[in-house]
Amino acid sequence: MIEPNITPELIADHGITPEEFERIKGILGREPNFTELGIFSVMWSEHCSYKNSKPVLRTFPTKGPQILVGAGEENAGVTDIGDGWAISFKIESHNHPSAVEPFQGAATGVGGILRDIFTMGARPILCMNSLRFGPIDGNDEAARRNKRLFAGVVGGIAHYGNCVGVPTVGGEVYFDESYEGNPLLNAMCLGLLRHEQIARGAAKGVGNPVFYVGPATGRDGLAGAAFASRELTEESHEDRPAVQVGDPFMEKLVLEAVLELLQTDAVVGIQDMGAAGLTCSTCETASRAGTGIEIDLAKVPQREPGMTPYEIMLSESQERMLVIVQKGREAEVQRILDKWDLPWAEIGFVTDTGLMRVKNHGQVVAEIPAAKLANDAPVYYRESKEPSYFAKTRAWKLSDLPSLTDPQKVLPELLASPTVASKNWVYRQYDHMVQTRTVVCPGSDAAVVRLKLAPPPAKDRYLAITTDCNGAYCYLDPYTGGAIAVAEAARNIVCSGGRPLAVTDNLNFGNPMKPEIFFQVREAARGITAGCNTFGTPVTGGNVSFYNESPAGAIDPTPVIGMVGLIDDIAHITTQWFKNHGDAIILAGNAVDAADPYLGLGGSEYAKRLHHIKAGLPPHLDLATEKKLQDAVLALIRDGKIKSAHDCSEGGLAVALAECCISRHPARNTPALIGARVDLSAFANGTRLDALLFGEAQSRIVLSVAQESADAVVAQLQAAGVPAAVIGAVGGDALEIRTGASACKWSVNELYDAWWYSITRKMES
Amino acid sequence: MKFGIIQFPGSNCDLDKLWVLQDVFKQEARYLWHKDTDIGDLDCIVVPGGFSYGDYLRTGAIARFSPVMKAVADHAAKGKLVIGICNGFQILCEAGLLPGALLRNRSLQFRCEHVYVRIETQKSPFTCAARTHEIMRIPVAHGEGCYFADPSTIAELKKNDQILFRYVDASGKVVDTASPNGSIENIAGVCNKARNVCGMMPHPERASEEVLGSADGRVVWESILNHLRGVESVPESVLAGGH
Amino acid sequence: MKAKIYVTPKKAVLDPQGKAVANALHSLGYAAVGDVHIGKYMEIELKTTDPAAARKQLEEMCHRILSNPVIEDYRFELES
Amino acid sequence: MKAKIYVTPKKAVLDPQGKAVANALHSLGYAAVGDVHIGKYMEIELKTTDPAAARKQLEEMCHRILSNPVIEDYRFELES
Ligand SMILES: Nc1ncnc2c1ncn2[C@@H]1O[C@H](COP(=O)(O)OP(=O)(O)O)[C@@H](O)[C@H]1O
Ligand SMILES: [Mg+2]
Repeated sequence: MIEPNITPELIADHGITPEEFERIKGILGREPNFTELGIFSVMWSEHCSYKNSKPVLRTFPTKGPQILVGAGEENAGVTDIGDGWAISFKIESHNHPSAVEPFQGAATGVGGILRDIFTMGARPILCMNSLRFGPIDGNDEAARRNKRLFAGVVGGIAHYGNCVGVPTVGGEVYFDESYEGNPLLNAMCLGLLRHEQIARGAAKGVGNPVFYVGPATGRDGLAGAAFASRELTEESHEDRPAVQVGDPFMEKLVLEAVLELLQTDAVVGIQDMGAAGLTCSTCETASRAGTGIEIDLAKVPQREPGMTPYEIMLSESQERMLVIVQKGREAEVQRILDKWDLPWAEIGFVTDTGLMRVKNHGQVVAEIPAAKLANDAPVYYRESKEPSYFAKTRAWKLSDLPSLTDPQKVLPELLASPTVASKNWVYRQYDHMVQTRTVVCPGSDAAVVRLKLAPPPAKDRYLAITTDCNGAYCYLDPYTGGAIAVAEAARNIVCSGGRPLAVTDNLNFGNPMKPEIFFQVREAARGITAGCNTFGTPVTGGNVSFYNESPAGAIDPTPVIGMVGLIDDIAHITTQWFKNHGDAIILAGNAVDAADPYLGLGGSEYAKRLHHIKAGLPPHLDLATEKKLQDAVLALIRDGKIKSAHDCSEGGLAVALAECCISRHPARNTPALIGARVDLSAFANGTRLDALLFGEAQSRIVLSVAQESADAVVAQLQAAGVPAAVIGAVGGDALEIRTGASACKWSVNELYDAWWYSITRKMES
Repeated sequence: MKFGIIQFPGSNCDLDKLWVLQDVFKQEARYLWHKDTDIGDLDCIVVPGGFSYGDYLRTGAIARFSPVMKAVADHAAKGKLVIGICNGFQILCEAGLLPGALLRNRSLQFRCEHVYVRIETQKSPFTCAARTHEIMRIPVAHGEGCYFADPSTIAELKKNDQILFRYVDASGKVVDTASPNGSIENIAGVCNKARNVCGMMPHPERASEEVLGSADGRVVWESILNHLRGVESVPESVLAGGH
Repeated sequence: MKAKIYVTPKKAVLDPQGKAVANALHSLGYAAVGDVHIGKYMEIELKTTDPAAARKQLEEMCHRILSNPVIEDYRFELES
Repeated sequence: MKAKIYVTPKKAVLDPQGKAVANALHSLGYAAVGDVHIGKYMEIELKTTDPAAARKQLEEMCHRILSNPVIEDYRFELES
């Protein structure tokens, strides 16, 4: 086999800078060969090394009494939920593969995050996903392409998750021009385990055999990590070998076998072969244990003849695991793998050399200090500079926005905006009930699952889970946008009856080498940190996805927050829809935020959708105010006073009220619609009508309570320092909103039709 | 009563079945491995949902050749109970233990949602505890649930009262839009001629506890238990307040 | 030897996929497209040199597992 | 005219379905079975009489929607 010479061009092709190459030579004490160059290039890619984001990630709060395994220690963090039980959860992107091949890209994204969780020893009990696409309105070339991507991604998530048998219980989807050509797929998974079941990805015990488990290695997905660390260009569609095909059936077998293996103590360490495949799993396990590892590639099952060491080490074929077995216990491990009909091979052993030594038919083809490879990638403090577009977006004044005269048409239009509209076209394709844990199915503020720790009728435990991020807010002000993502997630948890516990994050940005992009990264992270500190939710892990740019430019900064909350009692579980005729409707929080120069309209769905304006500043957020609101509402829920709670987000108060009326959906084609009469006249004086109805002021929750407890609830909120007022009553078959002299009335049927079928109509036209 | 729940590679509703039978209904229930040939003495075999063998080729096509399926056929031949749910229904059809086949949903999409399902007859071990035309609100979750059989088989099913479940609207009417998959005559579940083997696409185990939003599916398990206990048919008055 | 197997939906069976593809082609402007039918195509390597035996086996495989006679027809070709 | 289109997984791409079917056939005792590949077979009616134009259209349809060129190959035959 003839390997190419190491030329400056080859080095550059591998995304390695001349300084990095010097550093590699320093580590090896010589020039790397071709295989070693490939190994360094994937391990030192942004995707694996976080070289451009580490300094930022270090600023996140990651500690807390609930943290059992912290961020970055292992494949995923582990968080205590009491009584010896724990959860492990994480979010991960698969943006570039999804741009090139949406179905398989999304499917393998789900596969990868599932493996991160079950290698921790946890049984995956739910998935979520956060998606971004270009607009799907109309039928021009671009819209058709966006629809194809959207349909493909959703189909791929469904295909994989449904087959493995993990329910997809929620998520979010936004549509915006900035994601045109660079859609986002962030998949989150959460697993359940006992404290004593936490598994480690460490190659401990010199002499212990190293097993390869799963299907044979092919040329698919060659160097996907490097692919994820580049901008998408016109030529990206030629990056085809980087696309992998997933086999969820195999994943299910691997999952069951791994959990069964971990029940024995015959396994000392385990890691999935995700990004950078065999390379990453071998050097990281050795590095964590402070050992070395030696493997022979001739023993690695291969799908195609003639694969080179370079290809085998860099392949990202799916559904493979590396398992380090206690010496002498091989037979036990083999019995379990055979039971599940899984292919496996013993490919090497743990050494005390600190080296990752790779042989091929006995001949050494790569030899690199494992810890240096895994941990000594350069770390860059990138330059940051305030984006020049701020000058333009901030020059825009609220007075430039024409005033609203006829809200009657606007509300249905906003409800039909794909970002606001019901996502049933998406979630009905996902099995969201398998495992019979889902207590609140998709369609409310957060998903709620029971953990089935105790057989009925004994007391069980419940989790609330949500993902949130508004990219337009982050574009206009990354700090506030980042903080709002956390605040909104926490608000969704609280509205569902939970107390926020911990978060995972997925930082989706453009090219961090550009100072204006890095500014966004740094500021958004600062906002996330502020938010997490406020709500006491440490970051347990996450993922960074840079280079999300298409020829038209970078995506809006999109730091997605996945948050988990604990619900202490079944009675606290709360949903967003109105329940009974006659109940009082209470707005907790200010109708209009006087501290906001844009009155909640900057970056709002209203400004974007109806006026095609993405300018100004995002809604103002005061974290202390937000915390007060959430604490007060949670206390009321715990007191059993609240019948429904819904946070105000995209589309503002009018959309939130409409959703309370139309979002309860007991069965196919059978919504349970309920009207409401609302009077906002008290707030209408001297304020803009558009801000009152559609402004996206933060720190607001729409509650409904029994009429007789309305006064007490308002008093309790006010006593806690939260502005509150009764704004109407539930009932009838129309939503009526009075604002001073004028009033609007919409039949709930009309609103429901606009909201529920909007995405279906667009996808089927 | 003794229940056996089959585990094929790719089954994923097996745990849910064990939970509902063992923890909710307090019955003796255990797993049967797909490679088992001796399944011992059981009152009822449950073929669970999931994606046996990845649903590759056709749903149920590969699973039906598993060693355990011979034992299932023997069990059924003795007149003992077998119930296949979702993928289990597909497997029983492929195995020839039930008539017909399940095609891709007419929408070409997987569908997970609650639907209304009417119990068409009480004359089966799987529906004997139901009230006349009882309607269940119950989840479905499948990509291939469109029931198909040729016209003479359908006529035969009707003649023998073998159609156990149909998709209906909230008022109990059989209408096209009530069906999540485009099944012929809105069929959601059938039994064999001997009435001891049942297949259904909806998931009664996902609607057997109030906390999951519906306990309407309990009637299926209660029917099986009544039948096994020899309580053939319960007077309507007793059931009126039930489930 | 190599067998090529074609499994197609029976006439009486709905073919929503065929319909969907036909619609998609029309909306992309392919007006000449008429009916579309979609089935499966399989290639199987057979390590045997006896065509008669191979045919017999294939017939059996198609009937038992590769197709479902309730909803599908099949045919195959054998190449050496 | 009628077109017959064959869409098959690319060689370098994983074909889990083919693999699962091959395993199933082995365990049913068909020991002679080697590799199995599973793809799609489509029949499309074309209301045209010009084979050259039909071919050009088919080529385009296959590339744009009938196959996924990232992971699949296609070929077609035209019959009149
Ligand atoms: N990609 C998705 N997958 C599954 N469920 C989704 C997805 N997108 C939205 N949903 C569900 O639809 C409901 C509404 O979502 P969203 O409009 O984002 O709510 P909110 O504004 O309250 O965060 C939620 O229950 C959510 O989980
Ligand atoms: Mg919300």
